[in-house]
Amino acid sequence: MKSPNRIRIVTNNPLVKQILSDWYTVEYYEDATYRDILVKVRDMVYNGYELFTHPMAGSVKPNETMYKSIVVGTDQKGTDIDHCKLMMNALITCDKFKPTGVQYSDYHYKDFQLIDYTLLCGALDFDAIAGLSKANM
Amino acid sequence: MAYRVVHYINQFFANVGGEEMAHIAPELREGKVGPGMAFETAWKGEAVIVNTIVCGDSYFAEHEKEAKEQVIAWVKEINPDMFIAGPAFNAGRYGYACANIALEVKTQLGIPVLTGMYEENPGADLKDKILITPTANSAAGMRKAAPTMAKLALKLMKGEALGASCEEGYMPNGIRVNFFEKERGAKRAVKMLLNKINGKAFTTEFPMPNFDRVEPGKAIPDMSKVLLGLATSGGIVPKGNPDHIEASSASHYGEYDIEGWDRLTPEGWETAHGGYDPVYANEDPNRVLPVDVLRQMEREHKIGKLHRYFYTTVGNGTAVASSRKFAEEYAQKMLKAGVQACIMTST
Amino acid sequence: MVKEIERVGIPVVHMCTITPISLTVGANRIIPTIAIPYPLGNPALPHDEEYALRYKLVSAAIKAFSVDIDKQTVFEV
Amino acid sequence: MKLELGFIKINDVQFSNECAVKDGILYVNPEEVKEYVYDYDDVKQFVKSISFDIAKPGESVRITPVKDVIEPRCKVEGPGVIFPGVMNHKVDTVGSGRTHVLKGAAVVTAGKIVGFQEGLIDMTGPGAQYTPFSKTLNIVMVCEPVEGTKQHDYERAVRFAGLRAAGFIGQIGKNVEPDEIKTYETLGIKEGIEKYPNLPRVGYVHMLQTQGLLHDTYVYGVDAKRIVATLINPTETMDGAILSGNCVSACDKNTTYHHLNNPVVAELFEEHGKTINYVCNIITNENVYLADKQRGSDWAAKLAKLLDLDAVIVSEEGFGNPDADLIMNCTKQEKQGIKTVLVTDEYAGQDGKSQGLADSDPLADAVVSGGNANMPVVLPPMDKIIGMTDYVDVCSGGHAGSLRPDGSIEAELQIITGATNEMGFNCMSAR
Repeated sequence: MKSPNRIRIVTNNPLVKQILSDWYTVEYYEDATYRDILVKVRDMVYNGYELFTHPMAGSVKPNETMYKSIVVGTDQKGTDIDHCKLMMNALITCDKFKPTGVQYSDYHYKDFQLIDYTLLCGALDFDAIAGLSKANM
Repeated sequence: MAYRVVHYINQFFANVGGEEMAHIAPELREGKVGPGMAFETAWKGEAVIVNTIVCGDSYFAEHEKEAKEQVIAWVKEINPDMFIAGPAFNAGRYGYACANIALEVKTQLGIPVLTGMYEENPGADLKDKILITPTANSAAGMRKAAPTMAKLALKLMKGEALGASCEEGYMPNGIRVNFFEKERGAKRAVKMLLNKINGKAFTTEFPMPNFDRVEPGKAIPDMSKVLLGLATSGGIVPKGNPDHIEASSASHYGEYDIEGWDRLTPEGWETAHGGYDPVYANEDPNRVLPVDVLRQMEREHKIGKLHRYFYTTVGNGTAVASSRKFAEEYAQKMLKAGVQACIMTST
Repeated sequence: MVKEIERVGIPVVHMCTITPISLTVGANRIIPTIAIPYPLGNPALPHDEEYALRYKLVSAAIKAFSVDIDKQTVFEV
Repeated sequence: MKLELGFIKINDVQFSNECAVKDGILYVNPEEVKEYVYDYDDVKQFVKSISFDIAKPGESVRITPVKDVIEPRCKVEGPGVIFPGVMNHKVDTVGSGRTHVLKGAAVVTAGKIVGFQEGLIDMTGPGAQYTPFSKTLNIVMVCEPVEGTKQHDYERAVRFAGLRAAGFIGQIGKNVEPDEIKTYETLGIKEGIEKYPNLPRVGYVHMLQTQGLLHDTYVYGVDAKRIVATLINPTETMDGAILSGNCVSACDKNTTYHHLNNPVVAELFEEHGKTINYVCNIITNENVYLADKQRGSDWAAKLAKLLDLDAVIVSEEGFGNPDADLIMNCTKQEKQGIKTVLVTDEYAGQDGKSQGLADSDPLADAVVSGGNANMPVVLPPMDKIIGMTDYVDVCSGGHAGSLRPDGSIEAELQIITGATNEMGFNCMSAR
C-alpha cells in the first residue's frame, strides 16, 4: 500500500469513498460526472497540485463508466507542464466519445464502481480484495 | 446516361499560350479540352466532360473574386455532377487556382470536386478541405494521375463511400479510414524498422499531430493608432449573466458592448467562471478584464481605440473543440470590425 | 483560442498566470500575470497600487505587440 | 535459448467419446475436459456450470461475451510446463526443448463477469474479417458462476478454467507427429555479437496491460503490475509465460492466443540472422500510477542500452493511458539513440476526424496502426449464438439500441475481439 501522506483521492465513486476513506484522504463529489472529475483535477493541476495517477486509467471508455478516481497531491508544488498536458489530453479524449444513451441498471453502476475501484487500488498498491471483504461487499 | 463533368484548366493546358497569355479571363468552352481527354478515356463513356473552363493563372491570382463569381455562375447554370480542376502538378499559381476554385464550387454549390497537384504545390494547403490527388511534379505525370483521378471522380459521382487515402489516391485529409493492408502490422513494423535502421525512406502510418503552431503575428511598431480587441477565458459577463453562459463546459461564448464603460464596475459585471474563486473578479472585474487601464491608455494615445465589443468564454471544462470553434467565430467578427491587435486574458 | 485569433492575422498578447499552459496552447506573445483568481490585480494591495500594478502589466502587453519575435516568447514584466 | 515448435495441423474439431488427433481431426471429449477443469479448487468453488460448443469458420455463429482465446499447446521436451506459475505452481523457466501446437484450434472462454461485457467473435459475415478467431476452430466454454461469487474470484476462475482446458486439450497432441517443425533460437550477448557482428541488434519492448480487474496480465503467474521492466526470451512467450487477464475493450486487448503467437516475435524471428540480430524481449507494464509509468519506461530504456540494442519495436495494449507509456517508451529510447517503431491503434472517432492517440511526440515518427477502433460496423444476425447477446448495448463500442430486434448489431469496431490488435496481428490499418 502506498503511503497516504500528502495525497488525496478525488472521486465520484461511492465505493472508493466507502472503502478507502479509512486509509486515505478522499475528496468525494457525489454529483460530479466523469468529466467533472477530470475538470476538477485539471484545475488543481493547473494550480500546482501534483498529479499521481493517470487520468485515463482503464479501458472502460469515458462514455460508458460514470466513475472516475484520480490521486493528486495535497500541497501546491508548482505547475508541472507534463501533468497539465496529460489533463488537457484526457479532456480532449473524453470529449470525442459520443454518449451511448444506455439506461444502466443498478448492477451496472455497481460493476463500474468496482472496476474504477480496482484500477485505483492497482495504482495505490492497495489490496483491493481485502478492502472489499472488509467492507463486506 | 453518362455523368456530366465540368473541367477547369489554365491557359497553358488549353494550348492558348504560356506566361504571356496568363492574363486571360475565364472562358467557357463546349466539351473537353486538352487533359480532359485522358479522363474521358478512363471513364469509357460512364462520364463525359460537358464543358471546359479555361482561365489564365495571373487573371485568377489578380482577380480572384471576379474569376470565382464567373466560374460559379457558369457551373451553377450547367449543374454538372462533378467539378474537376487541373491537375496542376508543380505549377504554383495554377495549383492555387485549382484548389481555391474547387473549394468555392464545393461550398457554394455542393457539387463534388476534385483536383490534383504535386504535394509541395501551395494549393495543397487546402487538402483537408477538398480532395486532392497527389501527382508528380511535372506534366509528365498525367499518364499516372489521370486514371487515379478519373476513378476517384467516378466514385464521388456515384456517391460511393471513399476508402483510405492511400488506396483511393487522395492526399491524407485528416479523416482516418480503415482498410486492409496486404501484410500484417507486425511485418510492416519490422520492414519500417529495417528502413529506419538503414537510413532508408519510410512512411509512418500514423503521422503525429503537427503541433499546430501559428507563426507569431508581425510586430506593430506604433500602437497609438491601433484598434485593440479584448477577449478573455475568465468568464466576465454583464451582471446577472443574461446569456446564461455555463460555469463550466460552456456551450456558447459571450459578446458584450463596453461602449461608455470607463471601467468595469462590480454593479455592472461579474464572472460566470466556476473554476476559480470568483470573489476577487466579482469585487473588481478589471482584475480579469483590464478595461479601466485600457481606457486610460486610450486617452493617453498609447493605443488607438478599444474595440466596442469584447468576447468572453469560460475556460473551465469547455470542450477544446468548442472553444476552438468559439474563437474562430469571434476572430472573424474582430477581423470584420477592423481589429488590428488583441489582448487575451486567462485566469 | 489564442491561435484561432492569430491565425486570421490579428496578433495576440496572452496575459495569463500559468505560462506553461499558455505555451502549450500555442500563444506566441505571453505576459505572465499575478494569480488565477486575479490575473491583473492583487486584492492585498491598496486600490491605487493595485491599479498601478495592472497598468504596468497592460503596458507590458502593449509593448509586447511592438516586439518582433520568431518564436513563442514569455515577456518579463 | 532454443525452442522447437511442432505444429500439428488441425483441419476439423469434433466432440467424441475419446480425445485424439487423427488425420488432422481433433476429437475432444467434453466430459473429460470438464472433469479436468473442475479438478481445481479455484474453478470448483466459483464455477457452477460449463457448457461446451464448437464454432467453425464460415458457420453462422456469434460468440459473445468473449473473455480469452487460448491455443492448445503442450510441452514435449525441456523444462517446465505450458503456462508456468499458474496451475500447479511450477515455475521452471520455459522456452527451451520442444512444444507441440494444435495449429488451427483454439479454446474460447465466454461468460458474464461484470455487468458490462466485452468481446464478440462472428464466424462469418462482415464481422469475421476483423477478428483472427473467425479463422480458428473454436472450442467454446461458456461458464456460469456459482450464485454470489465475487467478480474478481470469478474472473480468476474463468481464466484458470480456460487455461486448464487448453492445457488438457494441448496434451492430446503430445505424442502426435507434427506436420511441421520450426526452430527458434536467440543467442547470448557475446555469442550473438560474435555470430552476427554486422547485423543491427534489435529488441522488442512488449508493453503489458496492468491496471486492475479485467485489465491485468500475468507473467509466470505474477501480476505484472508488480514487476519492474525485465528481460524475457522470446521463446518463453511461446510456452505461455505471459497470460491475459483482461478483456475490457476487446478490440485491442492481447488474448493469451496473441501472447503465444506474438506476431512481433514471429516477424523478428523471420529476419533473425538475415538482416537483424534479434536479441530479446523487454517486458514492461502500463500502470496507472505516474511514477510507475516513469520507472517502467526508464527501466525499459536502461535495459535496451545495457543490451546495446540498435533498434526496438514497441507494442501497446489498450486504450487511453497506455498511450502515455507508449510515447515515453518511444522518446526515452530515441533520445539514447535507439531507433523505434511503434505499433498501436487509434480512437479517431466515428467520423475518423479526431486525434487518435491521447499522447504524441514528434520523435514518434514511425508508427504502425491497427486501425480506428471507433469505426461503426453493422453485423447481420447469426443463426446461432454461443453465450448471450444481452450485453451488446453496454459493451465498449455499443450504444442504446446496438442490438436490433432482428438480432443484428450496430456498434463500433471496438466490440470485436482482436480487431485492432496493437501487436500487429492483423492486416487492418488506417490512413
